[in-house]
Amino acid sequence: MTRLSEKELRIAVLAIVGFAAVATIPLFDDGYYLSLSVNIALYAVLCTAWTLFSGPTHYISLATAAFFGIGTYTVGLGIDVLPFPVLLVIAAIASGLLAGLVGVATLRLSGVYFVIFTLGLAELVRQVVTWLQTNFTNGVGLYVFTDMGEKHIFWMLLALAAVVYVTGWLINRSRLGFAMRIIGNDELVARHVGIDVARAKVILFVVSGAFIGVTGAILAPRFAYVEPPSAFNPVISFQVVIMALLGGTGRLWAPLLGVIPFTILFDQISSRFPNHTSLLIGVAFMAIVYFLPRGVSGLIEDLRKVRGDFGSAAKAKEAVR
Amino acid sequence: MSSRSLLSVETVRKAFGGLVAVNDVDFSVKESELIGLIGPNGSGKTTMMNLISGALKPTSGTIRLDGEVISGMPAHQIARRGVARTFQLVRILPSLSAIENVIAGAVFGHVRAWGDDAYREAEVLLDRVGLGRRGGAPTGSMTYIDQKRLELARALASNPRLLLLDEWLAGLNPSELKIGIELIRDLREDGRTIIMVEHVMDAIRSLCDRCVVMSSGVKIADGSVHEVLSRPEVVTAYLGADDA
Amino acid sequence: MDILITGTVLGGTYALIALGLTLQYGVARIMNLANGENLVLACFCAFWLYSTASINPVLGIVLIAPGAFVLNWLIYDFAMKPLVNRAKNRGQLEVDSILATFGLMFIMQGVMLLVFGGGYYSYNFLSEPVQILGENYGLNRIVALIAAAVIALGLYVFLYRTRYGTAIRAVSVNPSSASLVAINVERASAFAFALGGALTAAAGALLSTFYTFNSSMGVIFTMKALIIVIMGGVGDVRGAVLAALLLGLTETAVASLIDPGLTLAATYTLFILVLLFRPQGIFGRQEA
Amino acid sequence: MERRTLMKTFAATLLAGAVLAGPAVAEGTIKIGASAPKTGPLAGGSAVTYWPAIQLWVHDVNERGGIDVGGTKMKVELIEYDDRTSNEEAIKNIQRLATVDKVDFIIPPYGTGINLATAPLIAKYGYPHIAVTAVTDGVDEFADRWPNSFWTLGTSTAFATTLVDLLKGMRDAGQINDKVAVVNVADAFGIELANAGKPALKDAGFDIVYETSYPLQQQDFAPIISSAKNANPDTFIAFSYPGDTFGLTKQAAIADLPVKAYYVGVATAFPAFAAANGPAANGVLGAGGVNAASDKYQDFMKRQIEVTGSAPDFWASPVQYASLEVLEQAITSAGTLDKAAVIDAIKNGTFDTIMGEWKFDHNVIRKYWTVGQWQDGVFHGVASTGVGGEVAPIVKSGWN
Repeated sequence: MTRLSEKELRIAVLAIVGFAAVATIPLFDDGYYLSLSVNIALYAVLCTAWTLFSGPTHYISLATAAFFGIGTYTVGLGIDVLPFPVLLVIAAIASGLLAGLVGVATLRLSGVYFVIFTLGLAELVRQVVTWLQTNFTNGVGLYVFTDMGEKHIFWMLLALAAVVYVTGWLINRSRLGFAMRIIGNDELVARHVGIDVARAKVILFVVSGAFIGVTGAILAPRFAYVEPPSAFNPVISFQVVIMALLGGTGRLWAPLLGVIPFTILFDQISSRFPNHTSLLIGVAFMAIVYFLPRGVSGLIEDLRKVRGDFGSAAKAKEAVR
Repeated sequence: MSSRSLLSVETVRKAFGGLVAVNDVDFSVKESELIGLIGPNGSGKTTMMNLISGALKPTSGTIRLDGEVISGMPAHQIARRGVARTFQLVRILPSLSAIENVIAGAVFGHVRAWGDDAYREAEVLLDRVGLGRRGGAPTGSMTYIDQKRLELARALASNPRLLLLDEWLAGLNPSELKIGIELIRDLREDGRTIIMVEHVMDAIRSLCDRCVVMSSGVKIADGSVHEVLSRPEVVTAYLGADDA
Repeated sequence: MDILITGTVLGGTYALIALGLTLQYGVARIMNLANGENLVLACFCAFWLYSTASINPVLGIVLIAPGAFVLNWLIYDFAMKPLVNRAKNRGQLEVDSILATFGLMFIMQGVMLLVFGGGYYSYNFLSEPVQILGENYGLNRIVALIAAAVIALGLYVFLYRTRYGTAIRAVSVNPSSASLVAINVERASAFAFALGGALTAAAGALLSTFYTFNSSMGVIFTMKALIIVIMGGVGDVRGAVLAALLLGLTETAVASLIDPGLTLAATYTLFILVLLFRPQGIFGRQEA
Repeated sequence: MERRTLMKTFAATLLAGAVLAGPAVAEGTIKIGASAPKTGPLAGGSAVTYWPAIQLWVHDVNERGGIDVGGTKMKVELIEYDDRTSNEEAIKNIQRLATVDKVDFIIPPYGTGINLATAPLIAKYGYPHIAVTAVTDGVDEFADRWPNSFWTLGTSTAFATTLVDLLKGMRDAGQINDKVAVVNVADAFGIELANAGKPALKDAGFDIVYETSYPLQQQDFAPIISSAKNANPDTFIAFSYPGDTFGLTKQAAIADLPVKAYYVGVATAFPAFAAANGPAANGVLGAGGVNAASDKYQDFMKRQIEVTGSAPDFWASPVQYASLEVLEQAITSAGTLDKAAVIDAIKNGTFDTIMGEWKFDHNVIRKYWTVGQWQDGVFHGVASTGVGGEVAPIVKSGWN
């Protein structure tokens, strides 16, 4: 269980090659395709970080915007005072801390309540930030002017994605990951084999929240102007949930399968039919829900299973002979 | 018997709203003892098990494990102190393989093994419960007895100081029952402390040193199996419940 | 005193927003994210009836609510039923319904954008003051409060005093047991979903008399409704009404006594407190 | 297996994208891109102010046969994208316009935040950035930072101080007393205005008897109006956003708020405001204003209704149109589609627009309307930073 298997090595090598290949995108295009890639990388990180927690626990968290906004605000407040990397660390700590508090308070709630609670959380944080700024500082907007361009943001997101994947992989191999698999199967059993279920969930929620916070921080220079409605935009929370669910939450790589095709699909719709975007996105969406009930990764697994069934049937035949 | 008591249950009560499921029950279990917890349906046996394992918290009263108060602790803490259990309706972890199911019991509990150690230990246990070389099997397609075996292996994986078996023999056919009884006898010979809730009287008779009888939440008898089962109040409790 | 009345009036409005969803979510088990769009659509219809045919919005409900009933029945039949049949458990249905109604939300928004554009709409109906204890209140709001009371009472009587209502409540508690006692669960769910839609539409017609609305603002109503429904306990009419009133009073009190900038914060704080101390909702029973 | 499928999916999607995205290029046209909200929170505003003005301008130009570029008339082709009121979308749209559609010019987005978020990109590609719907005190700083950017609608401070000057005039004329209630929406524009307005009011000797802020998307204003009423001011000022502008005014009418001057912020200048409030709108002051009686504005209004079916507002709509007139005239005077040359032409030229003669002073229009008032169904400009043609304000007399 602790050694790298040959398969894992192969995947690792492929992943490194893949990352290296993707990292060259800014060398080929510095325009639209780069921006599209930034958006894809952004949602890839957010969805994967989200799935770290929500995949094994089946809790649907709508707090993404809260953590994201805290990250963005950390940079907005500190960009003139502290170096950017330090701000990234602070963003991770701040959003992780919030996730910890929320987790301790609410992870004993069952599914639906948690959903609404986290939605409320994002709004609450936005309100409080706005109120504090209105009453104790001048103005709500913060300017973030840096020399960072799209490609720097892309590379940072890519690096963060690598960290998220490695973290996810390490968690999966650790006791914590094993505990989460047991919790996902049966919480009662989990408790009775000695797993501190609440603690495990909180840890994962903190890790997930911290990553989302860092993502927000990385994006701040892209915003240039940070204000609560854009930093704590609830649409971010919804889009993350939806893309992750469309990809599938069973595997670490599954959300990516939601993010890539759907970012491109939605982009195509919105550029081809600017006046019918909502309508068509809605239709596309419903179609996906009905025809891809288990997400893209579910589809892939189904296909694989069909193949596998044939394979094992053949083997069985051989055995009979 | 001279050995000290491992578990002591002191005037423990559990009420669900107005319904008192366990009513000020006292008993104790000594090291290496195998006791039967019996009684008609609805008499509070499973509730008692849940109170010991921490699935439920007692309304009042104290439960001690080796002198330490465990009542009120969350289940995982109790598990870490060496209490393992099986469930009345077998609960395996369907998306995990058989051996992973066993390892699950070894990683977080009383013993905290990980990696190759846990794996080797789990293989030994699978072998012991009669599932040798089936570690990679998917658990969903296992037969009922195999699932029960697996659950027992998981409980044993933490090398528990106290093992709770909640109707572990229920639902087995006669030949499976024989195997099951042998398995428990085997454990007892290892010196493991066990409380078993059971309806199968043959098993109680042949396995238990002692048994505690509950009826309507109250302990009505506590003593050696033979003596207790011939007491009139026990007979009435049983006949009354079973025949009516 | 002023705060009490204003808060109650506001609470009545919130109750209107939330009652439909409590049925849809509580009974039909569809967490309808398009609830707010449904409401805004009704606003537009009321506006359209009023401005083209000068049909009084309160009377307009007679047209709008049945229309919404049919529309929502169709939505349930065509869009939701396949999901209900496919779902193996409640969690699965929850995820699927969130996704599907999210799509539905976009579709409804898109249709409204095409028909009505993105601009703000507002019209004047009964926006004359009435005096209660020396303070002025909008007549249209008072009408909405009364309507909320009537609708809530009617719904309560229906659910608790009629056979079919009891059947619907049975479905909301446990669909599989309900089907054991010969309740047509599918039909009851469709009915509840459609009725919920009709109530939401009625609310929309009333709200349009005093709110300014546009095609994109449904989500504001959805959020409020979700909060109220969860606070009140899913599927519980009394709870929803109480939660709505509580919310209305809290917001008004905070706005008047502390700072209007903190009303939303107050809403969510209240919501969090209710969740932490009564996670099953105000009237909800503890699950065994 | 999964790798192959993934690659296939990816390749297929890319291919589909490439096939679909093949642009139809017409010879001799000027491609102009626009990205702004068609959905999301700001869609309500852009549907009134942004899109119809652009639509009308494109119609007008093409009806004239196109823009004169060095002697040849070139028609305009408009490419529009919805940014869904999101910075991510807006940035991507601008990138797409610049690098995929390769448009000749870009009409900057709607809203202060998104204008600033996209400014670095627009600058990077060298397009002129004539911002309209962005009112902020940072205009000079931004003009320095992005020399290609031009700012037309004014600064928050000016909006607040001219309002105070106007009220001072009314007080000195004995029309109102010293007591003022000030509320604001807790968002960028509202806060900037309040921060500039409150000290100015104090300096002018006004007494702020009630002040508060409220959150974005607030729907209920009864507590605010009744608190304001209890403080008994002669003047009520709300630095508000569209939704609240409507909500506050309706509530004020119901509560019969007895003030002699009543000011609300953004959207007061929308035609829907008069429609929604009927006679109660009369005498309401608001952000914006225009030389409403002028032939140019009247003509603009008439044609926009004819062409697009939607009435313009009395503030930024004509400015939006004027900004496009500037672009058109700058292209013609540069005689080329070269962006740098056009930027130069904008910097130094004098333009004849429906807003009057425009000349940029260090990339900023310094004379603009700041306060308007509904008088008999028309929203007249009553204060400006020196545009000329202001109408005298009237005292608000009741809500009927």
